[in-house]
Amino acid sequence: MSDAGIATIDRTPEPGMGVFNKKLGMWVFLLSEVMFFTSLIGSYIILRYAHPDHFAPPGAILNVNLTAANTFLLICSSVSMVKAFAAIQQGDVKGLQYWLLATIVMGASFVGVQVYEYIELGHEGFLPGLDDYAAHAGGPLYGATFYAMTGFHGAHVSLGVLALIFVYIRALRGEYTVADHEGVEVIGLYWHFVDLVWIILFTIVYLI
Amino acid sequence: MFVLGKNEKLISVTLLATLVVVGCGGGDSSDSAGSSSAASEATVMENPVDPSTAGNISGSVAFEGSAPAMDAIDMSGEQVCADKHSTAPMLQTVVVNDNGTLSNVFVYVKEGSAIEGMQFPTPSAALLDQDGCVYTPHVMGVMVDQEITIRNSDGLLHNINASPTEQRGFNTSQPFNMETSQDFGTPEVMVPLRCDVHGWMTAFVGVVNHPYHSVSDGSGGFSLSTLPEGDYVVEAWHEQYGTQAQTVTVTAGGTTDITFTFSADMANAVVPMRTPIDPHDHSLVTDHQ
Amino acid sequence: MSSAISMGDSHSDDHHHLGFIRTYIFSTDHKMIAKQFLVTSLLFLAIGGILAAMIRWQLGFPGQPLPFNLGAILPNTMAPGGIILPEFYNSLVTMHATFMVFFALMPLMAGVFGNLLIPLQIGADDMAFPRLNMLSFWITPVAGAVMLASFFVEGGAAGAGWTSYAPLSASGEWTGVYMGQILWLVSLIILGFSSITGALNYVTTVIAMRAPGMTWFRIPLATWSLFITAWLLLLAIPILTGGLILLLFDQTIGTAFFRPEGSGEPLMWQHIFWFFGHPEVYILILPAMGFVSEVIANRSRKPVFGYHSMVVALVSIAFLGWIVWGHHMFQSGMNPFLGMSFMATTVVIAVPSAIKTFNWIGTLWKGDIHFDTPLLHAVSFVALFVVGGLSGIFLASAPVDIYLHDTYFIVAHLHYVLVGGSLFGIFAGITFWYPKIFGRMMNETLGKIHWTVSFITYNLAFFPMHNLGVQGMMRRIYDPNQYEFLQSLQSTNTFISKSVFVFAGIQIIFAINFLWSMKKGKKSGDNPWDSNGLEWACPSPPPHGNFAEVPIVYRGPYEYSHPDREQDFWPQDEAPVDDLDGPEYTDPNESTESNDE
Amino acid sequence: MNLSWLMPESVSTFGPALDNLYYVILWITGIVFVVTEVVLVYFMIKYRHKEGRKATYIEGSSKAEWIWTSATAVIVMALAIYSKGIWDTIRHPDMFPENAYELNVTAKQYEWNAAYAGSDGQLGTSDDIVSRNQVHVPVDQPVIVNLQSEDVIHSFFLPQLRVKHDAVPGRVWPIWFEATQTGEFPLACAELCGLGHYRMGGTLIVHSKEDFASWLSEMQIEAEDDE
Repeated sequence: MSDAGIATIDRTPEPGMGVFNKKLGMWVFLLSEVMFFTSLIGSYIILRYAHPDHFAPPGAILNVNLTAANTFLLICSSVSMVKAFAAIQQGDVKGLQYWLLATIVMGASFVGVQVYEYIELGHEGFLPGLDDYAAHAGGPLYGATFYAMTGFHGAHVSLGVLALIFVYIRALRGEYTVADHEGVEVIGLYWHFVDLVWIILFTIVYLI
Repeated sequence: MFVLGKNEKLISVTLLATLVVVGCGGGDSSDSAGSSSAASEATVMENPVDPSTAGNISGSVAFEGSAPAMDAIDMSGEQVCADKHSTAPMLQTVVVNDNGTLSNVFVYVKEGSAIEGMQFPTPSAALLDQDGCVYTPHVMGVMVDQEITIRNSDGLLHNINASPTEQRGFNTSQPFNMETSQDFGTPEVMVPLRCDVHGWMTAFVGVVNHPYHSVSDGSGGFSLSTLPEGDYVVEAWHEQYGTQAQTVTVTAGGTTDITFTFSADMANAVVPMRTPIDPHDHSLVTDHQ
Repeated sequence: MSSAISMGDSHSDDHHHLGFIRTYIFSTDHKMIAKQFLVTSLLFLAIGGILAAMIRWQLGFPGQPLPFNLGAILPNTMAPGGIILPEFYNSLVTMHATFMVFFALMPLMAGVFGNLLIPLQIGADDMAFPRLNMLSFWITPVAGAVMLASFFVEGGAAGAGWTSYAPLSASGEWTGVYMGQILWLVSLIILGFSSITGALNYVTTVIAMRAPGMTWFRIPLATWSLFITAWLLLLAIPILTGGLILLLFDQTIGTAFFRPEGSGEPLMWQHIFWFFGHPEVYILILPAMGFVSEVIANRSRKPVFGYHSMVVALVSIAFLGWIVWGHHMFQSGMNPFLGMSFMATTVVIAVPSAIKTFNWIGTLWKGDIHFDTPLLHAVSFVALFVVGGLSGIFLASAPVDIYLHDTYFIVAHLHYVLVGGSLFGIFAGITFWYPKIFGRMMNETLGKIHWTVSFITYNLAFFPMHNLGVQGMMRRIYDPNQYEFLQSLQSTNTFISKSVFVFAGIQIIFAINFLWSMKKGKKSGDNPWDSNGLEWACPSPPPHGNFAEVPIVYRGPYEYSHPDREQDFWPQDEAPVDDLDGPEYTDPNESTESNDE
Repeated sequence: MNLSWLMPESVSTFGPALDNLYYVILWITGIVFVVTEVVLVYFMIKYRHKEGRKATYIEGSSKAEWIWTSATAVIVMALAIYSKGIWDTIRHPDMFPENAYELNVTAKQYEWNAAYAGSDGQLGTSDDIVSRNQVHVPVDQPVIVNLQSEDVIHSFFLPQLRVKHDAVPGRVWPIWFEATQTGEFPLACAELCGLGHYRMGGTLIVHSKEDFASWLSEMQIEAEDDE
C-alpha cells in the first residue's frame, strides 16, 4: 500500500499504518488499557512507597509457589495462542481449533486457580476492607491494592476467555481461512497483552 | 457504615438495581411523609396491655461522691446563642441535681418475657429542640418508628448528624428556623447525635421497641407505667458512667420502687455506644494492624 | 484491503431495506449517531443550565424561596418551602459541573462533531467500527439516567464537588450522601466506555480511512483537533476510570485507598484526578478551536493563517496537557520544588495558545468577512478565549494562585474557557454544519438575536466574577454573607444572577430556531457556504455511505480566494483543469512542503 | 456593585511582594487584552464583506509566527522566574523564618481549633491552650502554623495575609506568615468540606507582643483553674 502516492485513478485510500482496521483498533484499545493499569499500578506504587509497613514480605501471606505455577500456565497459553495463529496462517484449520482449545483451557484454569487463591486468602482474613481486615495480614492497603490489581487482571483474562470461546466456535464452523483470519490475530494481540500485564503484576505484587 | 456499605455495593454495581433505587428513592425523598403516615396508622392500633393486670416501676437515680465540674461552653463565636444564656452554658455530660441525684439517665426495660413479641402503638412525635446552641432534651427515648421532630430555634446553621451503629444514620442541615422529621427503624441504645457546626452540641436518643423507657429528671426521678405483671431487667444508661441493670418484679396494680446509684469513681466506665464526642476517630487502623 | 473494499458500496446497497428501528434508533450510520448525540447532549446541557440557574438563585437571593413555586416540586430534603438547603446546594454545584463537563460538552464535541465530521471530511463512507460507534452512543443516555437517578435516592445526589476530593467523597460519614456518591461514580465509570469506544473509532478512522490524496497536511483543522482530542480521551479516560473504581471500593467495600483512617492517601486522588483532569480540559476546548478555524477561514474567504503552525500548536497543547496537572494542587501541600516545575510547564502552554489566537486574527486580516451567525460565534470564541487564556496566567503564577486559588477568579477563568470558549465554539459549529446535518439553513434573524443577547449577557454574567475573586470570595459557598468581608459583594452577585437568567433564557431562541429550521428552514443545497471541505462535496444531508464514489483530494482545505481563480473557493476534490490523463497529485511528503510557503 | 481589580489591603510581610506580582501580571495581561480585542474589532470592521472586493490570498508568515511565539515565550518565562522568587520566600522550606512562634491549627467539620503551648512551653501536651475559630498571633513576629485536619480536606485561608493552604487529614503541613498590623482579620475555609463549609469561618486576632503574652498567661491560668 506504500505506493498509494503514485498517480493512478484507482481510488485506494491513503495508507494508514499498513494494517487492517480491526488490528489497528486493537492496538489503540490496548494503549488505553495500558493507561488503565497504569492508574492501578501507579496507585499501588505510591501507597507501597508511602506505607511500607502495610506490606508483608513476599511469601509471608501470598502463596508465591501456587501463583508462580499459575503464571507459567498463562505464559504457556500465550505460546499456544501463537501456535493457533501460526496454524491458520498455514491454513491448518484443525491445528487452529486444537491450539485455541488449549489456550481456552489454560486461560480458564488460570482464573480458576486465582479464585481458589482468593477463597484461601479470604479465610486467612486477608481482605480488601478496612473494617474486617485481619491483624496478622499486614495493613489494609496490602489487601486493597492486591485485590484491585489482580482482580481487574482476572476480569480481563475472563473476558479474554469468553472472546476466545467465541473465536473457537467460529473456528469450528471453519470461518477462518489462510486469506481471512483477522479475528484470530486480534484476539491474539489482546491475549498477549493480558499475559504481559500479569508478568508485571506477578513481579511487583508477589516477588518484590 | 460498613453494614450498609455491603448492601449498597450490591445495589450500586448493577444498573437494574439502580433503577429500583430510583423507585423507592423517590418515596424516600418525599421526606417524612411516608414514615409519618405509617406512624398515624400505627396509632389506631390499641395498647395490648390490660391495665387491670398491669403495674408500674418508679424510682430515682442517686449519685455518690463529689459532682465533677463541667467545662463552660465557649460560645463567643455564636453571639446569637451566647445571648440566649443568662448564665454561662455548661457541658451537660454529668448533671448532678441539688438533691444529690443524677439526671439525664436513660432508664428502660431491657428484657421481660411478659412483653416479648407484643406490638405497641407508636406514640406521636417527640420534640428535640436546638435552642441557644444546645439540644433540649440532652437525652431522650423514643420508640421504633416514632417520629422525632427536630426544631431549630436559633435561626443559624445547625446540622444534625446521627451516627448509629445498628442502622443508617442521617446528616441533615437546618440553616434557618425550621423543623425536620426523622425516625429510627431499629432498636438501639444509644444513638448519638451531634452538630458539626458547634462541636459541643451532643444529644443521645434511646430507641426501643416498647413504651417502657424514661429519662431521670431534674430531681433524679423516673417512672415506667402500665407494665404487664412479671419479671423485668431494667437498665440505666449514662453517657459517662456506663450502664447498670436490675431485675424487677412487677405485680398487678402495684408500683415497684427501685434506685440506681452511680458514683463519681465510675467516671471511666465503658459506655456501650460508639463514642459521639470524637466522631473523627482515626484509631481504627491500629485495631486492624 | 478491507477498508478499500468496504468503501462506497457496502452500505449504499443495504440501507434501503433498513426498518425504522435500524434507521433512527439502533442506527450504525455515523450521521444518525451524530444527530442522536446532538439531541441528547443538548438535553443534558439544558439540565446543567437549570441546575446553574438554581445555584445562581441562591447566590443572588440567598435564603429566599425559589421563584415559580419550585419549592412545591422539590422535596423537603432539598428545599423546604423552596429555600435551598446547604447540602442540596452542594449537590447542585457538583451535578451542574458533572452534567456540563461529562454529559454536555464532551458529547457535543467528540460525540456530535467527531461522528459527523471525521468521516465526511476525510472522505470515508462511515466510521471504521460502526457497531462500536452505536454502542458508544447508547452508553451515554444510560450513564445519564444513573446520574439523574442519584437526585432521587436517600441522602440526595453527590455533593463533594465534581472533583470529588477524597476523603469527603470516600465515605458518606462526612456528607450524609451514600448512594448518591456511589451512583455518581458508577455513572462516570459507565460513561468512560462511551468515550473510549468513540475515541477508538475516531483514531482508527482518521489513520486508516482517508480518501486518496487526503495526506496528513491536507486534513481540515476540525478533523485534526478531533483526532488529537480522541487521543486525549483514549489515554486520559482510563486513568479516571481507575481512580473512580478505587474510590468506589472505598465507598462500598470499605477499602482505604484514599481514607486516612486506613492510612490511605487523600492527595493520591487529587493526583489521579488531575492527571486525567488537565487533558480533560483540552478535550473540552481543542475541538472548538478546530471548528472556529474552519468557520473563520471560510467566512473571511481566506486560507487559515499558518495552517501548519496551527496543527503543531494543537499537538503541543495536547502534549503539554500531560505535564501540568500539578498547577491544580499548588495549595494542596505539594513539594515547593515540584510546584516550580509545574508552574514552568504551565506558563509554556500560553505559547501555543497565543499562536492559535494570533493566527485566527491573522486569518481575519485582509479577509472578506461575511457576518453570518457562525462567524459571529467563532469570533466571540476568539475574543472570550483571550480572556480565559489571560486570566489563566494569574493562576499559573503559583504565588498569585495562593490568593486566587478556590476563589471566584477560578470560576470566572474556567467559565470563560468552557462557556465563552467551548460553548460558543459549539454554537459556531452547529450553526455552520446545521445545513449539512439537516439539509436546511438555520434562520439568520433568530440566530443573530440569539448571538447578540448571549454574547452581551454572557459577559455581564461572568466578567464580574473576576472581581469577586479578587475581593476574596471563595467558590462553592452557599451564602457568602456569612463572612463580613464578603457582604459588600451581594449586589454584584445579584447582578450576576440576573444576567445568568437572561443568558439561560435566551437559549430558548436557539432551541426554537434549531427545531423550526429542521422543518421550515430554507433548503441549503450541498455547499451553502462555498466551502472547500469534502463534507460539502456530498449531498445535504449525506446519504448512507456519504459519497457516490470515493473522492480524490488534490489540495489543502483552505484554498480560498486563490489569485489564479475567478471563484473565491477551490474544493479539495475538484480535479485540476490542465489534467488530461487522469489526476496527478503529489506524494504526501512533497505536498507538505508545497503547503509550507 | 464592587468591581474593583485592586487587592484588599495586605497585612503580612510577603503580602506587598505578592500584590506587586499580581499587579504586574494585571498590567501585562490588561494591555495584551486591550490590544488583541481592539485589533480584532478593527479587522472585523475594516475587512467586512464589500461587493467586488476579494480577500487577499495569504497562507501565513513564518516571520510573524516567530515574532509572536518568541515574544509570548519570553514574557511568560520572565513572569515564571519573577514568581519563583516570591514562591520560594513563602514556601521554600529553607526560607522558613527563625525565632518563629509556633502553634497548631486543627480543622474539623466545621471549625478551626488553634492550640498554643501551655505553661510547659511544649505543643501537643495536655496543657495546651485551645481556642475555637479564633487564631491569636503576635504582630511583627513570624508565626509557623502546623496545619492538620481531623476529617476531610479543609483550606486555611487568611485573605488579608495572602495565606491559603489545605489542611489534609493524616498530614501536618507547616506554613508561615508574619502579620504587620494588630487587629482582627477574617479566616475562611476555601475547600469544599461539606454542608457547613460556607460557615466554617473564624477570626485571626493579631495582638501587640505584650497583649499576646498577657492573653497567653491569662489562658494558662484559666486552664490551671479547670484542673
